[in-house]
Amino acid sequence: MQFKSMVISNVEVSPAYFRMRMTAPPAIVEAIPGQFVMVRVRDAIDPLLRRPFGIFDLGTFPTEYTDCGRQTFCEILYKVVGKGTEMLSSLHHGDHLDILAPLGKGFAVGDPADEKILVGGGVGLAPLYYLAKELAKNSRVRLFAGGRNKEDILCITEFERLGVETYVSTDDGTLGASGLVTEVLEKHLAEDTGRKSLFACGPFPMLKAVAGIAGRHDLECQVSLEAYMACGVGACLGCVIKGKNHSDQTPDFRCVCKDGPVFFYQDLKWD
Amino acid sequence: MQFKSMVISNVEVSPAYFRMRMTAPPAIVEAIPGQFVMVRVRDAIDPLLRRPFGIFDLGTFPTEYTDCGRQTFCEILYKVVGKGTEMLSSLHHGDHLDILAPLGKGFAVGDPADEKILVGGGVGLAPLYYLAKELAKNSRVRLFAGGRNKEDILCITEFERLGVETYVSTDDGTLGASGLVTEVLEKHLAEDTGRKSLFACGPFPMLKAVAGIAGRHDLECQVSLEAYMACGVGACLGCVIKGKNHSDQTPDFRCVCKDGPVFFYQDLKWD
Amino acid sequence: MAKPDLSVEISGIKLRNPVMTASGTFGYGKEFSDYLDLEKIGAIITKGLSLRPKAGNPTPRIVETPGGMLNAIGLQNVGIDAFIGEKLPFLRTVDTPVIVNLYGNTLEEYGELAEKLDRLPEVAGLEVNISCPNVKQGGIVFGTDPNAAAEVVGLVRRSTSKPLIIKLSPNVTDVVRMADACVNAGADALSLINTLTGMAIDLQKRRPILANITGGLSGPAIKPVALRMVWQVSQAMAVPIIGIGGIMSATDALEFMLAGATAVQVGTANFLDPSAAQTIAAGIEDYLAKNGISDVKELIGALKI
Amino acid sequence: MAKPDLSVEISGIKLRNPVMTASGTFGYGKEFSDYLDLEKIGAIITKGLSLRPKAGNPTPRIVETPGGMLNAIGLQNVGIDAFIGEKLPFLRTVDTPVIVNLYGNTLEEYGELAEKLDRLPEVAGLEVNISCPNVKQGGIVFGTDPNAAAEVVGLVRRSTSKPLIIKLSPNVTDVVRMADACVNAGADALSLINTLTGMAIDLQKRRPILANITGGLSGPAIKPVALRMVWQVSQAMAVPIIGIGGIMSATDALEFMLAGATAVQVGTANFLDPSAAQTIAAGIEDYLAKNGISDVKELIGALKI
Ligand SMILES: Cc1cc2nc3c(=O)[nH]c(=O)nc-3n(C[C@H](O)[C@H](O)[C@H](O)COP(=O)(O)OP(=O)(O)OC[C@H]3O[C@@H](n4cnc5c(N)ncnc54)[C@H](O)[C@@H]3O)c2cc1C
Ligand SMILES: Cc1cc2nc3c(=O)[nH]c(=O)nc-3n(C[C@H](O)[C@H](O)[C@H](O)COP(=O)(O)OP(=O)(O)OC[C@H]3O[C@@H](n4cnc5c(N)ncnc54)[C@H](O)[C@@H]3O)c2cc1C
Ligand SMILES: Cc1cc2nc3c(=O)[nH]c(=O)nc-3n(C[C@H](O)[C@H](O)[C@H](O)COP(=O)(O)O)c2cc1C
Ligand SMILES: Cc1cc2nc3c(=O)[nH]c(=O)nc-3n(C[C@H](O)[C@H](O)[C@H](O)COP(=O)(O)O)c2cc1C
Ligand code: FES
Ligand code: FES
Repeated sequence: MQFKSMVISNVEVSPAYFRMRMTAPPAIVEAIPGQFVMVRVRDAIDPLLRRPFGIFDLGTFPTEYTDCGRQTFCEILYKVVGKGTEMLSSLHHGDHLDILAPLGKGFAVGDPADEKILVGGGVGLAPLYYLAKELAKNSRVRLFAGGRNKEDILCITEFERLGVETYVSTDDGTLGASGLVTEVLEKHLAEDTGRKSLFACGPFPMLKAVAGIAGRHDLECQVSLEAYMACGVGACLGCVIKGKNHSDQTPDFRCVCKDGPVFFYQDLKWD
Repeated sequence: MQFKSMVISNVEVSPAYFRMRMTAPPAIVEAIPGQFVMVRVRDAIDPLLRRPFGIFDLGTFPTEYTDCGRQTFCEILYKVVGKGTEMLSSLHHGDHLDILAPLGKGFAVGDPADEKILVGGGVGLAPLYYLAKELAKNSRVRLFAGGRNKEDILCITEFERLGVETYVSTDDGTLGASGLVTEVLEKHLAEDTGRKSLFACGPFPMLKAVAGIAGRHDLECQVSLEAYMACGVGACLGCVIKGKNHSDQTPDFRCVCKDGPVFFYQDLKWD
Repeated sequence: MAKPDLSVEISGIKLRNPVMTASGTFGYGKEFSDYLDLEKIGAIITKGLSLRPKAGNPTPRIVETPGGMLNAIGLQNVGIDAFIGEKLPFLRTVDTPVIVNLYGNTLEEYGELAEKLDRLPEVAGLEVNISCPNVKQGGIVFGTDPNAAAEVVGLVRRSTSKPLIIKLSPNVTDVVRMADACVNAGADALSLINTLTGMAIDLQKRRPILANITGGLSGPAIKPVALRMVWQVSQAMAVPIIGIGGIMSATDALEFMLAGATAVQVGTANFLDPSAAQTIAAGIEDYLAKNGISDVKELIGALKI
Repeated sequence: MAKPDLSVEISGIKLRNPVMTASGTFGYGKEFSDYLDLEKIGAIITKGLSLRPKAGNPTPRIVETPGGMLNAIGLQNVGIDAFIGEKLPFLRTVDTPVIVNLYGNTLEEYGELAEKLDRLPEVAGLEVNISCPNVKQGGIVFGTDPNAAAEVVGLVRRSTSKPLIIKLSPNVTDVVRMADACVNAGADALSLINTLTGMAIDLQKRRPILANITGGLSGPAIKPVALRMVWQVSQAMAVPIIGIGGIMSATDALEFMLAGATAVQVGTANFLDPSAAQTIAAGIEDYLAKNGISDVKELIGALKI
């Protein structure tokens, strides 16, 4: 759906990382973890295109505290990396946005008996919070959160409040274990061989490493990808990624916006 | 000069008319009435070009009430007519602007013994307030303010506080006399034949009528013009207007931005 | 006042209003059906179709530029058979003319494709892309050489009796010459413009941003060029013109009509606002009503010089 | 690290840094002297000069468009005699190379003007505008036909021994062919691009906004087209190129250099920020220092494909 939204709050949770809460119509609660929103930052041509962000959280204000009935909202967690996110970060309570949501295919929850392993790299953590909230209702959930340094480690307390066991690592060792999140994950898997499935979001090299791990350990694994997007609805073919059957002779392109952003790792070509 | 400025206040003084006060360096006090500023509304490419506005007022905060020393400021009075002014109107205290000021040639004060007749059409009133402030120090000043309807009549009390005698007229008679400001002016001049000089700012047809009146009554008369501008400093030749000697064979173009915006009416070609 | 008449006709294709969706920016219509009422727009122009499925270019395929975007999709498409099997059934359910945008890698492919499309009753007309700057095998040559263009147009003309629209490239010295060649070879109408060829560079990586190096520039940035070309062609000859390029609002659309366009296409705007085409059509109606204009056709070419 | 070397050379004109100001957007330098230090930029290119004073077009002459602007100044200028009498004296006091942009209404005028400029020691080089889209008597023909261009260039070449830069129009099918013709006829360097021809319309008045109907599109909107053309020409031949079109920042400038430009010109950006040229030059220095690049010349044509 397309809707007008009002910024409720927009808080810097770590240097250059913001968490923004905005109003959304009640139907937003049907969004599946892993789905995303496309935000039109300004009603002007600069920036021109919408910017995609994972859904970090959803909710409804309790009626006791507002006069406006049950106001639903959604949240994004974003990193300021360029013009669009810079402009977003300067918005205040009461400013307006135009939103498309929920878009794409989210995570499949899978067998509740499986332990759920979430792997987030940097701001890739964003869609994993809403996912953790859903998964934690029926399953045991662990989070492996990695970043380059301690500033990239976000909202760990929020995950812990859900009962999620968290494992933090940073490339430079400024917080948690020192090293890549995938190294920490691999170590954990070597020790704990129970049934589990993986859910990963982060930079492409990390996802590729996670897919490799899933393959070696024969685990179910879903990854959430990023791509430059224009339409967000599968029309422009700007955001495609190679599907498992892709070759120059037999093209098999998938739209990250529509067929994804979440894919089972086996469905993609990882070269 | 070029300077960064902070919005101090931005108030709607009449429907679609805003008065904005912004910080300026101390040198701004050297600006001559009739000079203008070019405002970069946003540090983005939409809108692309700066927007020109007359200087409505200048001043310095009294040191007793601030901790920041003697903060100088300038003010503009503007009408929301399109994209740039729309965006300006949404700015708040604390927002930033980039300003070029003071630009162009202002009004020549002339002989203090002359009575000063100010003629403003709509938002053309803007530069006349700062002018009236200066003129009222040494001369008798009258203001003829016209508009299409009562919403277009701005800040009359402010002029009266300076001791200016005001004559209001509207096309539809919703405030003051009914009819064109130039008709009211003409009537006044028929009755009062003392030495006087004219200072006019408003839409081109009004200025043309004022120039005609000045010619018939043989009065000194300065008009402040508008034109689409790009550079504001006489370089792009976008804002030119025909000078008195202009013909296709002997081009005589003047830059509104640099040779004006204020001209003695005889220096221009009024066809 | 009675409701203004928004209908226009392009070489026999009757449109309820002049607002169509531009090829490649609106998929096959269905992708946008959650966001607007497909029966409130003038026509749907489908993604550039080829004889066989086509993979398109490697990624990145798109990048934002100041006031516009570059794309180098490389005409990825499902091919005519899948189009008939998978896309047409939905389009058949929508009561809005469907115009198929097509291209060939060779002269023969253009003809063969046009023949196949000619047999489909759901297809209201053909829009032939001779202007796509991304495919080296043909597009660029047909679109910038009047003789080559005339050859394609002539062949397609002989292969179909459906209304034939030729989509022109702006990357030419003299668009009127191209227009003239196409009309003489049998085009019923002209769409202009396609994208301007452009490039974007990543300073830090020292690489072109698009995998294809260059791409097609679309969006508001190109509107002045598009308006100029529509006006030039409309001044030079009497052929129905479909104006395209940076149309974001009803005002933009009406400017193209004043310049001589009978209808318009909305492209990049669909990405900013998936309901753009409907909003623009409604805005045109509003404008006519507010200004006491009873028929949008009064505005076609009504520019005063 | 030592201060990076920003100097470049265009056919013998030594520039302290690669940032020049584009003709027509910077007057005769003096207009901007309150806003920047004219001795901190690479070169000043003066407003298009003709043999006799020229009135230019009626107004409106400029209008903002999405991400850009149209201008139809019509080459209003003071003429060579007033240039020598009124403008050169100031420029003589500035220790920065002055390149004179010139145009003629006829072939002969180009030659005569070049001869006169050849005699002025203050003039470091000539930039010949064969691409202005606003003057019907000549500009447009010379700029879009390779033979006509070669003729002008050849004549000017014989009329001056100063460095000869030819400024190309983007309104052509094949910019490389134009570039080739100019270089073969004796051009030392090429400036590209001039403005794209465009148009803007006032819906309510049903009139073109510019009195001249069409005008030249400049600003960020055209940057992708400019980058593409610089890259195409730099791939095709070994001639110093000056990149122009929508440069607003040091990043933009460096992208043009990666694409093959030896230097750049800043045009429309001067209107947004009268100190733009100096800011961009300083930004280039910063970039080099931060990235450990000792010489800006390393970046020329360093794009990896
Ligand atoms: C499905 C999806 C979900 C996303 N979820 C989040 C999220 O929850 N939080 C978050 O902070 N970011 C998220 N992103 C990335 C986010 O969309 C980009 O960071 C944002 O669009 C950058 O906009 P900008 O204008 O600030 O940067 P720009 O100025 O456009 O570009 C700055 C740099 O950011 C990178 N970039 C730009 N656009 C994208 C893009 N679409 N995908 C990947 N990289 C890009 C490029 O490397 C570019 O050099 C998501 C992207 C996708 C596709
Ligand atoms: C020297 C000078 C002093 C001015 N002083 C004032 C002032 O004190 N207060 C005030 O409200 N306005 C003033 N103006 C006019 C003001 O600059 C324009 O109203 C403003 O630039 C419009 O910007 P916009 O983006 O809102 O409108 P746009 O969206 O750019 O255009 C909307 C409409 O406004 C008109 N317009 C746009 N730019 C100009 C312009 N430069 N000159 C005249 N008309 C224009 C056009 O008719 C256009 O159709 C002055 C103009 C000049 C040249
Ligand atoms: C992502 C994208 C894909 C496109 N694909 C096609 C295509 O397949 N065939 C075609 O003729 N034009 C194609 N175009 C060009 C558009 O139809 C249109 O001519 C151009 O984008 C200019 O219009 P706009 O500025 O409104 O986008 C495409 C444009 C974009 C942005
Ligand atoms: C107002 C204006 C006047 C111009 N006059 C000239 C001129 O006299 N001669 C010329 O060769 N180019 C002229 N140009 C073109 C610029 O030099 C430059 O090539 C073009 O604007 C593209 O650069 P930009 O996008 O940085 O502005 C003019 C451009 C503008 C905007
Ligand atoms: S963003 Fe358009 S198809 Fe995915
Ligand atoms: S605005 Fe550029 S010369 Fe006046």
